[in-house]
Amino acid sequence: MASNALPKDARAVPNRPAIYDELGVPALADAFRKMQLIRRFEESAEESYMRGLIHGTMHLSIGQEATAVGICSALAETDYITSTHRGHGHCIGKGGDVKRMFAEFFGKEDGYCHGRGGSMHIADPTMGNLGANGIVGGGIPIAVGAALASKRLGNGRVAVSFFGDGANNEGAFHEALNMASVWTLPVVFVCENNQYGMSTSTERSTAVKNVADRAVAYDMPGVIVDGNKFAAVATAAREAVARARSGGGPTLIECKTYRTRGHSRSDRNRYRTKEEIESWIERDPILALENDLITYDLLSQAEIDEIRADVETEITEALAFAAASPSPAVSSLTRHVYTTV
Amino acid sequence: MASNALPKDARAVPNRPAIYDELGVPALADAFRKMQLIRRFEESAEESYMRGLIHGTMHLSIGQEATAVGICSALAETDYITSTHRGHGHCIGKGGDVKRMFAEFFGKEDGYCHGRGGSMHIADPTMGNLGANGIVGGGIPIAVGAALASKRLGNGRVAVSFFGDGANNEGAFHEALNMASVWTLPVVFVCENNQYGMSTSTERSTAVKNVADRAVAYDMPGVIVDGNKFAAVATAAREAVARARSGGGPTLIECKTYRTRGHSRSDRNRYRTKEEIESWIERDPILALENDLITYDLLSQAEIDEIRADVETEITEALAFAAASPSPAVSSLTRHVYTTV
Amino acid sequence: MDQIVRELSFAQAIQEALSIAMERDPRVFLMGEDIGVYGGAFQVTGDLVHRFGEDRVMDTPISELGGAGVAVGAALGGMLPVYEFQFSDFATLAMEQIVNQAAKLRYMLGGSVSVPLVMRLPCGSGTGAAAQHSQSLEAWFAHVPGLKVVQPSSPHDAKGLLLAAIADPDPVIIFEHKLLYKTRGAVPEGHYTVPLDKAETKRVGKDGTIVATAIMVVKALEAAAELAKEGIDLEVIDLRSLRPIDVPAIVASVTKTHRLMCVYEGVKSLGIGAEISAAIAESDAFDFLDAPIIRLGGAEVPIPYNPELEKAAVPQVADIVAAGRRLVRGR
Amino acid sequence: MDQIVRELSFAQAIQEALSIAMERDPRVFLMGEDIGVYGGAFQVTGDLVHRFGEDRVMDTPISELGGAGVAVGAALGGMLPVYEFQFSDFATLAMEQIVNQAAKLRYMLGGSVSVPLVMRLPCGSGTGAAAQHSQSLEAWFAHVPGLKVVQPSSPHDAKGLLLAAIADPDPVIIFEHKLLYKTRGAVPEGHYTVPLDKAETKRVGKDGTIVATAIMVVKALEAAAELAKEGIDLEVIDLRSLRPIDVPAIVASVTKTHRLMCVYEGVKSLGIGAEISAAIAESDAFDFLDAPIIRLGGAEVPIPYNPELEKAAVPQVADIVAAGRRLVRGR
Ligand SMILES: Cc1ncc(C[n+]2csc(CCOP(=O)(O)OP(=O)(O)O)c2C)c(N)n1
Ligand SMILES: Cc1ncc(C[n+]2csc(CCOP(=O)(O)OP(=O)(O)O)c2C)c(N)n1
Ligand SMILES: [Mg+2]
Ligand SMILES: [Mg+2]
Repeated sequence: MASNALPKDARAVPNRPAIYDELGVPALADAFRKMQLIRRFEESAEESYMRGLIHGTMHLSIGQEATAVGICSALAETDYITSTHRGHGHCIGKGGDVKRMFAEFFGKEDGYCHGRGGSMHIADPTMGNLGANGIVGGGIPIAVGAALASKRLGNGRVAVSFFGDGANNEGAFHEALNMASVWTLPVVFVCENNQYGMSTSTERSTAVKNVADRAVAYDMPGVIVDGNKFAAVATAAREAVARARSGGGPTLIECKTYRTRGHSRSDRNRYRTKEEIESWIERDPILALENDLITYDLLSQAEIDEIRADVETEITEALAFAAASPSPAVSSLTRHVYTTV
Repeated sequence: MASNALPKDARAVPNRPAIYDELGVPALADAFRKMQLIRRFEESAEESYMRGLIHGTMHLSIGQEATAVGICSALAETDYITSTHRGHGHCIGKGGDVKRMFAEFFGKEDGYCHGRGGSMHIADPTMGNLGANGIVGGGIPIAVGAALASKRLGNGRVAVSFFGDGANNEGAFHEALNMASVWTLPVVFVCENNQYGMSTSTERSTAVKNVADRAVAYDMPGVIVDGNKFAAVATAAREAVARARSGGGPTLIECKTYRTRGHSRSDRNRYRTKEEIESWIERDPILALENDLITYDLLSQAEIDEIRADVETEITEALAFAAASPSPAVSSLTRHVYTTV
Repeated sequence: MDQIVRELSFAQAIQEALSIAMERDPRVFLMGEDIGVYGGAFQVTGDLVHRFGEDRVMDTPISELGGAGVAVGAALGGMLPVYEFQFSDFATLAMEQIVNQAAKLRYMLGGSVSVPLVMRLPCGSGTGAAAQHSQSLEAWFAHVPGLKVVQPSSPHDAKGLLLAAIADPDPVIIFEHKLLYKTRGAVPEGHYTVPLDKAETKRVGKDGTIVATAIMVVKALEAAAELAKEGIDLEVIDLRSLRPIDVPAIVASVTKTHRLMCVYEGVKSLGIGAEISAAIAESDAFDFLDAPIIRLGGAEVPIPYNPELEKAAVPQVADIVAAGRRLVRGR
Repeated sequence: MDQIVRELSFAQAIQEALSIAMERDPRVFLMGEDIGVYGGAFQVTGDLVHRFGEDRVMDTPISELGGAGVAVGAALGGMLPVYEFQFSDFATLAMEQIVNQAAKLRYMLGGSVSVPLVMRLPCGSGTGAAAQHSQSLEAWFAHVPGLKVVQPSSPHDAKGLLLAAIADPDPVIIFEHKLLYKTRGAVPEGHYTVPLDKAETKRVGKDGTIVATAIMVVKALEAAAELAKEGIDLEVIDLRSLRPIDVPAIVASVTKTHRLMCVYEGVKSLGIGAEISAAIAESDAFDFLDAPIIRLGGAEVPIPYNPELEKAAVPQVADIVAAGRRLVRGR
């Protein structure tokens, strides 16, 4: 997309984070595009919800885009992720198609889950995304299992488990991290610490200051990064994925971030101050990356604007696709319960 | 029992562990008696089992007596414990009556559970023993709950949760320790690390070398003691119980010990060497305490022998009591399912 | 009783019960995820934390197994916990503590303890939350000796059953259908209880009996009203108690009407209607049966997200009407 | 098939199935607590670890929830895990992964994945291990769409059902009654499968039908033999598959015998017999029924430790004999 003549990453710019050079401009442009796509996907989904086109609930990750995309920037298409109830970013980060995502939100047959799953079960196994999950912590042992399969099959795949700060108090977290460590499995645990599990702050729920402080209990590295900085997340992800892939075992990465929207559609936001929310809106991860890309002479403002415009087109087309997609036939209610009937 | 003229603990003896002086001779004699009683109770139960008087299975704690009694030496009668499948020692340590224990093993109406529970559910709520438990890790959150009740009711009671090394990989362990710490509850977590969960060594099951290394993940002190040394266990227990009682919150104590018998009646002992077992038999906690009591001039050999003889009598009488106790009427099958019927 | 009767929503009725119980007895306290300042996922606890403080309206970490175990221990330690699962689906994480501990401790310990614990479980489909947030698992609990299991269908019963549960010395599991939270009905003020083991006849009829639970009671009454226009006069019984089941009440009705239909939202196979049907098929009422016992239960499928599929997955009024015709007229 | 038939114990038959499956397909592996050098709590895996190594006979930490989740993930990742719970009681810790994940993933994801997972759960009472080690919770699993649930009663079926389960693309839950492990029977050599959805008639009779599961099949056959001496000729059907239930087979039998009794060890209320009874009471066989459907299930009590109480808590041969008389002769 945005590469010409002398590759931009070949031109020296003072203080440019090494990860930008390692990834190169096409990958960076792609990362920026994905972050913008996540943002616009979620804003559009919110709007569709408000207009009554989507039922149920949804959990927006607005403000957390750098985490999803930064982590996925270190993954190959064949690598696995398990995601959470707040999983739109992970799906797009892992290469998901917003057409099929919107179609799923609209409960349509062309949706990723043929309308059976909705926002909380968006998945794209063809891209290694084993699915969002309605159960807090539910995906963590599943990622460990996928990593075990990779190790046994010797296919070199790494599994990443995304989960929230709230999930770190589930027994599943404990059991899964212990097994991953004991068996030296190729898995990376990524805690998106947005500081609240629904309304409950980490101070009120979690005995330690940082979730990463718990890594010692599993004899694995615990890394803390600024989750709103793409470069920081991508750097930590690269290292952890390389470690996992080379047989070094698991890593726990904690990304400090924030969701600027409520927990779900029903959040009355009684547990956070306006000031706190605003201070985080100022740290918008997309603007921060945009700023970096320009400052470090990796993309021009025009290229950035072009990406933004492309994203708008993609969203518009995807919404139209979803609206036009047929609903599943009621007679197909029990299809997909079993593989064979 | 064994106290005369100038109290023995008032006479200075070089290098005598401070805990001996703090506890005093009567308490030490009682501790020795309880350890011996546990040993003889279990040996006799084993014998009765072999003679077909007891059905089901049982888990002997022979070799671990110093842990049970050392911990309980720091507790008041009103304090709580939750125990495990290997709970005979805890029950006796907390003041249980071997008559009712044997009766329970024999499935009799005078048993602690009126024959409903057996070895794995021995309990004595009147002495604060909330019960052995057939579920590994099952008692840990229950102890936290009892501690929460103590705190709310302001009754000053401390709760101790006994559990094994294997249990430390259960999610319940993680969730319970986290909550106890977040809520600063008066609870002491006691891991009896006998180095195996059934056949699985801690090296093969647990990502860290010491279970106590996990205390940092819950921001609580983690203490490692020689679980075969009564003095070491009692010292750690005193400190942790004092901390809990004074509002300082939970402590995790890891007692390194060993069961010299198999896991249960069906263990073919394929996972440990004879040498390993023998090296631990040499570290017998009862003989070690006996040795200390004599060395430090706390009890005489004659007094020790008298305690041993008393224990024999108690065992003999208890066995007779249990044998004579009636079986529950089959017509009472559903009694005790509900409090009110 | 000459109490003033107002209309409250089902959720408000529960909140009122909680507040009355906490006022009456300092040992009563609430535990759950986001029940404090958030007010609960379904706003059942609402502002209670401001009235009773964080020690009595305790937000827990997201630790369902440990939380349930803490509640069991607190009950043993002399408190009267009321534990809210955010969705009944998450009780799948806590079955160990509920079933192995809470339900069995008294028995295993030969009666030397009681476990006075109440658990509230929002259940059911209809909110577009898909398969992991819409289950109706009450049959599992009703299969477990040591538990008492109830499921109110009205604000009146929601309050009265909860107050009875809190007063009961044994563990009581209460399933609250999410779609009922906003339904309104007359609720007496002050403290009152509804027995934990009694069904209630909601409509008297002579041509057949519908036994229904929770929101299906509402739907069954609608269906019965419609069928009445066709001259089919059905009796509607609100089961209310799933363990124990009030078999005598159902037997009495079937002995009169000679026909039985069970309507429930849980998966049909081994759902609560299986037990009702079997209990009648082995009872004295068997000889009075003039037609096969009809069960309308949830489809054999996880709850789907798409709203039309979601509706198709559980019995609707039209389904009950059609089944009512079959029950009384055959085919 | 002209296979050589030898006698094996139920446990040996399972072990043989595991070993055949592992030899045939490198993706098959075993997970569980103490299934390696210990050989499994009931010596089912025995020496397999020595033949297949620790990577394929994996001892897990004591982490049932996480372990089940790892098995689910391994299945998604292309392996074919066979997960052993040491006792079915401990599956209470893993219901989340079994029911919310394994059973529903395929549906929630619109058919884009399969979860080829087998779980083996030793169940039942009779070993003096009391309430937390003796449950028969199979009805819970049979209530869950997305799972297949089987329960063999003979070494032959234990092997054939397990091999069918491993070959099946969906999650299959196998309940193995502990008292059956040492029972012996003819077991063909080599690979064969028994269908996961078919009941089997174990005894042909004309006066009534007993549908039984697991060890109750053995007891029902004993009882039928005894009743035959009194001139009561009962048909005995081994249910084998608890989800789905082979209703046509039962309907066919009841249409012939006009009488039905269900015998199962799980707690009577909402146990598997509730579903069998209800399925027949709503089927065409209803019109053929000449007597109430009898259910003999477990007493409404946690399993007690005392051996006499323990026996009284579940149906015994004498109970079946007495019920058989009632079924055919009334009172
Ligand atoms: C096992 C379970 N418990 C509770 C919930 C309800 N719930 C959904 S999201 C959530 C908060 C999760 O917090 P966190 O893990 O920090 O993720 P975040 O929402 O902040 O992204 C809760 C309590 C659930 N879905 N699953
Ligand atoms: C939840 C659960 N899983 C498995 C078991 C079977 N089991 C009983 S004791 C035991 C080993 C426990 O090891 P540890 O905690 O170290 O205690 P120890 O037996 O060494 O005293 C196992 C696996 C159980 N009872 N409960
Ligand atoms: Mg969070
Ligand atoms: Mg151990």
